Amino acid sequence: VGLYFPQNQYKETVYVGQYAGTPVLQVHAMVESDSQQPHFYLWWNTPLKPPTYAPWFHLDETTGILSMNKTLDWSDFDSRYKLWILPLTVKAATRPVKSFLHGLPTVRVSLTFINDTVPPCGQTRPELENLCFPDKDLNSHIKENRFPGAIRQLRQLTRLNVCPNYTISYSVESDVPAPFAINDNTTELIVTAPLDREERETYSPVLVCTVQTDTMIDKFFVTLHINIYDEDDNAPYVNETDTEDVVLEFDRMEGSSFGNLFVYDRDTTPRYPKNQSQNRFVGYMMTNDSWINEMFTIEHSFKEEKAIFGNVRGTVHEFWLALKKHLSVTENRTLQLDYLVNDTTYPGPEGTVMLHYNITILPVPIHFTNVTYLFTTTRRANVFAQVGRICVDNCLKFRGINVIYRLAVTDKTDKNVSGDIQSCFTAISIAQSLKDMAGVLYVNDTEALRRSECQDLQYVVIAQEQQNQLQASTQILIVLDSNIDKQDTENHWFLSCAEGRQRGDCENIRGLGATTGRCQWRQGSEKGISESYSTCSPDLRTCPDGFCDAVESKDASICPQDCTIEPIIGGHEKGIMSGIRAGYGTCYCYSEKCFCEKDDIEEAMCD
Amino acid sequence: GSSYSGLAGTGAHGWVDCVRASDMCNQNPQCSSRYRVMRQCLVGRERDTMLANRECQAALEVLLVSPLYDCRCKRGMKKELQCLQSYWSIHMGLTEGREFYETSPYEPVMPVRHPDAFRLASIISGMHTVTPKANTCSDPSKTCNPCLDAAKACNLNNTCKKQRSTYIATCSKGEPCNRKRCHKALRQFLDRVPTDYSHQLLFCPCQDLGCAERRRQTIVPFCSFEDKVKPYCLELRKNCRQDPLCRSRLADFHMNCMVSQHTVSSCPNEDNYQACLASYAGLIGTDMTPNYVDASFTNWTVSPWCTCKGSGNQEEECQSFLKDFTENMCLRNAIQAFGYGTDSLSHKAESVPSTPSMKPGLETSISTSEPLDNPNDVQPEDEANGKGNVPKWNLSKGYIGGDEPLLEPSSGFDGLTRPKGPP
Amino acid sequence: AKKASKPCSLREVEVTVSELGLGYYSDETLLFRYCSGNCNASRRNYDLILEKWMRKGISKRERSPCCRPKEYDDISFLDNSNRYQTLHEFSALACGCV
Amino acid sequence: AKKASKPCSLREVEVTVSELGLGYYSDETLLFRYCSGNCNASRRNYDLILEKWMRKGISKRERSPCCRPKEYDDISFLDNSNRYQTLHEFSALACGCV
Repeated sequence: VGLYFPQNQYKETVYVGQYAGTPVLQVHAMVESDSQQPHFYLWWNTPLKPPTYAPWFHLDETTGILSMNKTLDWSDFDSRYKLWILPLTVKAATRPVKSFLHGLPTVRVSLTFINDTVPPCGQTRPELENLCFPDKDLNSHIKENRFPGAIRQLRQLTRLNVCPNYTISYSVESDVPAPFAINDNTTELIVTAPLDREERETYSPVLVCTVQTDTMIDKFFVTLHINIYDEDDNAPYVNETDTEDVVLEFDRMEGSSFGNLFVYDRDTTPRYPKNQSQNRFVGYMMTNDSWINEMFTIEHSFKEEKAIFGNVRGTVHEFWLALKKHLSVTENRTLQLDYLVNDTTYPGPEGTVMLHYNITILPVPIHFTNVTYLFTTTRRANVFAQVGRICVDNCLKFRGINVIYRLAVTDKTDKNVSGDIQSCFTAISIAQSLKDMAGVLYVNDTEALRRSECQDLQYVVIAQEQQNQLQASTQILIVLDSNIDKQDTENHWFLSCAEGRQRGDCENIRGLGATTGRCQWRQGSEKGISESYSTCSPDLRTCPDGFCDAVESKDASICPQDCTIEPIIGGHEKGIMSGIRAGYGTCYCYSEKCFCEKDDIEEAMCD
Repeated sequence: GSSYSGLAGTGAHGWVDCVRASDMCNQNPQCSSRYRVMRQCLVGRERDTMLANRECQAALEVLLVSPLYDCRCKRGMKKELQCLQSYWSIHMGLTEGREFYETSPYEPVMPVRHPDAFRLASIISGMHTVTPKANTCSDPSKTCNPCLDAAKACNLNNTCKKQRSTYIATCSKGEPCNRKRCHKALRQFLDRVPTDYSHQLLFCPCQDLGCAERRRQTIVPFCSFEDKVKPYCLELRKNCRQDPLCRSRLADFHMNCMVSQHTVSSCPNEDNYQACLASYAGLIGTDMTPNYVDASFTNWTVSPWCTCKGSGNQEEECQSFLKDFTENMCLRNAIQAFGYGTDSLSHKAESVPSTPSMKPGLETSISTSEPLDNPNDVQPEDEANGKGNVPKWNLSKGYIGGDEPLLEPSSGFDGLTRPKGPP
Repeated sequence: AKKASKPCSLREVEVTVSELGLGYYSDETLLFRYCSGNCNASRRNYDLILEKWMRKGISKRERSPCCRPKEYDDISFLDNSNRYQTLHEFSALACGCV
Repeated sequence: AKKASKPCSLREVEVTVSELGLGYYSDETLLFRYCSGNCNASRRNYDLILEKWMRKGISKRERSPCCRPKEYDDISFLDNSNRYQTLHEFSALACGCV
């Protein structure tokens, strides 16, 4: 049904004593063509048994004038109430309709019945202004490209015969060219020509009302707000380019997206309701290659923009390529993918645009740069001390590529080497980094580390890619510097550095994970709860750093500052996943139970 | 038809609560069968065409004369949610579902005789909260922060402190936080803590940035209010209306805070600010949770978390929905009156021209012909006569029956004008 | 003779969060409740034995029941940087001699 | 630096009944168990607040958790006058920081 109401609601006030036949208000409906004629009906919730006050009103089927069929008198009111509001519903059709009005365009009419007599005409300016522009809703809307016609009655019909000796006339002014005029006979506001929303979305014509009697003449002004409703009358177009070159290399993860292309449309696209009918875009991958259809999809979103469309709302559609499945590291090919975008509600022929994606997929070799990796550590390092990180080429860029590392003893050392030497290799172990695809080397057996016969240790690191089982290996050399004093060789019992509450205690503790064999003290200086709180750590490079890494997570006592998930006592801020992000004064822990407090030695505690 | 004279156990004002009403309907064979039919009519997508069919119409007519039609619910009552579900199960059938305003399922509030009686509660003797009038804090040496005083008052009261700590802890736990649990804790706080405390925290009057930011933070907005993407307001309203609690609180807010041309302060029910504030607070903890949009203290604005961008042709309706929060004269005056005292209000007269039909001094009280969402369909006249000496047709109450002169709030109809657009 | 202290009981005082000395800065005022007082009436044979015990290594505090909270309370507040914080088990809800 | 005392735990010692100092004379020997050690790891925010509390009237013993029995034991014996006696809650069965 092309017909629509140019207003969302109508309001009017009716007084006691206004006799049957008084016009109350006039509704308007905009049609599609000259041949169409609106038919207006009052609608009742239970049409088979309309309410008792239904006969009170008469709605002229063709003019849309609602009038009273009954004189409102005092007895209709309960004396305790001054006014009440009775909303009605009006529907409209383009041909006579007897029943089943469901689904027809609807507008709400709200009548305020006032338990009082009609106020006199009034002489003061405010009263005259009200005569001109009664308290009505000043918003109207017109669909673009539509047939012109009357959109609103300006006069207050209930006052027509209350002020017979007043001559009221209207005119309309606009600072921009606006196709509005007044029908002087019917005092209706007319839109005189079809409108183009893409040219202008709102009009604010100024209504000028002239009130004249034989003794005086006065003018009043009010601004109307007319919104122009949109229709899908613009085809989609591409501004910059319709082609995107995409290179897929280190990111092979399902869901990853690449390459954005933009399609423009001068029409608006309502976000709601979702399956909105206006300006709906759908797209088709122009290929029946099963592999491509299995691997790739094109995703789409749109947003409203104004500036780029000459300060009139329009839509920018964004399209990007996305991986539907994990892409193997061995995949190596180039392909072109065309994508047809169709503006489904655009009537014209050019409602489509073709986008082109030139896709290059490079293989990802699992490979170590052929060099011997050298790591040094002190023999005093305690168990879980981190020695270093090892990584296949480009491992830090990998997304969706899973590589596992393990240590093996080199072939050369296998055969002609005594059992003692063989046992040296338990000194070092490797763990899988949680943040990226690197391996973390750490001290696993301090007894072996400290034995004099265990000199520089040579290992083979084997990296294995999980999906295709691709492997790479390389040689690493762990150089053990500094000899060891006797006292350190016996005692293999380690505390948690985090238990240290002051520098003195801390630097004496042989803590788990201590790279130098002793814990390291970090002195904070800030007042209040701060990220640089004072604390005792096995290795200030990795603990605390806000991240419970692969080695730290092997034992809660290595770095509870990063790894504890227990409640923390005292002023603190929790880490995102675990640990202490910020603490007050000194933070120390008994196993995973951590405390942060100001150790005010100088602040005597009197009792 | 059978009548339901045995309306025993009605609320103080003659309202039957909808839980009782549906029990009574279920005990009546005719009513319960029609009730079942009506629920079938409302299920499924072709709701409109279903409502047009003969059987649904017949069901509707029976239900219109049952207690279910005229029942109400009470904020904080036992089985409140069940009551609201019963209410909507029938009222959803009476509207085409696209009403801009809906009738509130909550019992209408009695008008406060003297709007000036809207006083601040001094919470604890000896503890000076904000003096009602010119808002000078009690201790001149300290910077004046009424919101901090409100937090103190709460912390010194066991119930308030416990409930406040519970919702804060719930809302600030986890990354991302659990918004559903946070909303529940907020609703629990607002239900269990006296409004003396909760409204102080929500509507404390600020004169500096620190205070205004503390006021904005009251509901832990990063969890209860903000979200990565701002939803579209009319979609937010639709989602809200699919949840009986949110739908009821939104209808209640519209009803008690709807700007009325016919009262001095622009609030309905003769300037009942308390009702407006209570129904605004009632939205907190639902999908339609409103909050201060920033920490400005002079020209503050409240709004739900949504946008009208991407409206297409619904820009007008969307803006109109949003303005019921961001440019609501009644709500602004109610919040202003709570904090700064009533003489700081911008009276309706200056801002909105009074309608010609209003004689000065005319004591205006609004009664609408609700509770029909679509009042065109009122009970048949003969039913009314059967109830003793009820006036022939009590238009002012908008429906037949009922004998007590209740001042009902303006209905949830579009009937009342909204604040005029910019001149 | 030293003035006999009152029996172990719950005491309360109004303080700001900052005054708690935990490092949180907030002007919010709250009720801090603590346990204090003597526990003479709760001693057992065990305590009588320990009171006379000459052996080293047992601190005075372990020789008699101490007045301690039996239940703790939490509180959440807005700090001066407008961030919400929660303090677990910061105040006593009930006291007892243990 | 002061040697950190061991955490709160159950300790035991062999004594005669007479040595308990409760006035019973019996040469029977028994195991007396008691609780001793530090409770640093069991402190709560409450304790951190009290530790810094400048206010008078709170004894040091109440400022941090104390190492005390969580369960007690009884014993019966024949005293030197050949009469049987029972001692209730004279010894600890389990310890905890409270």
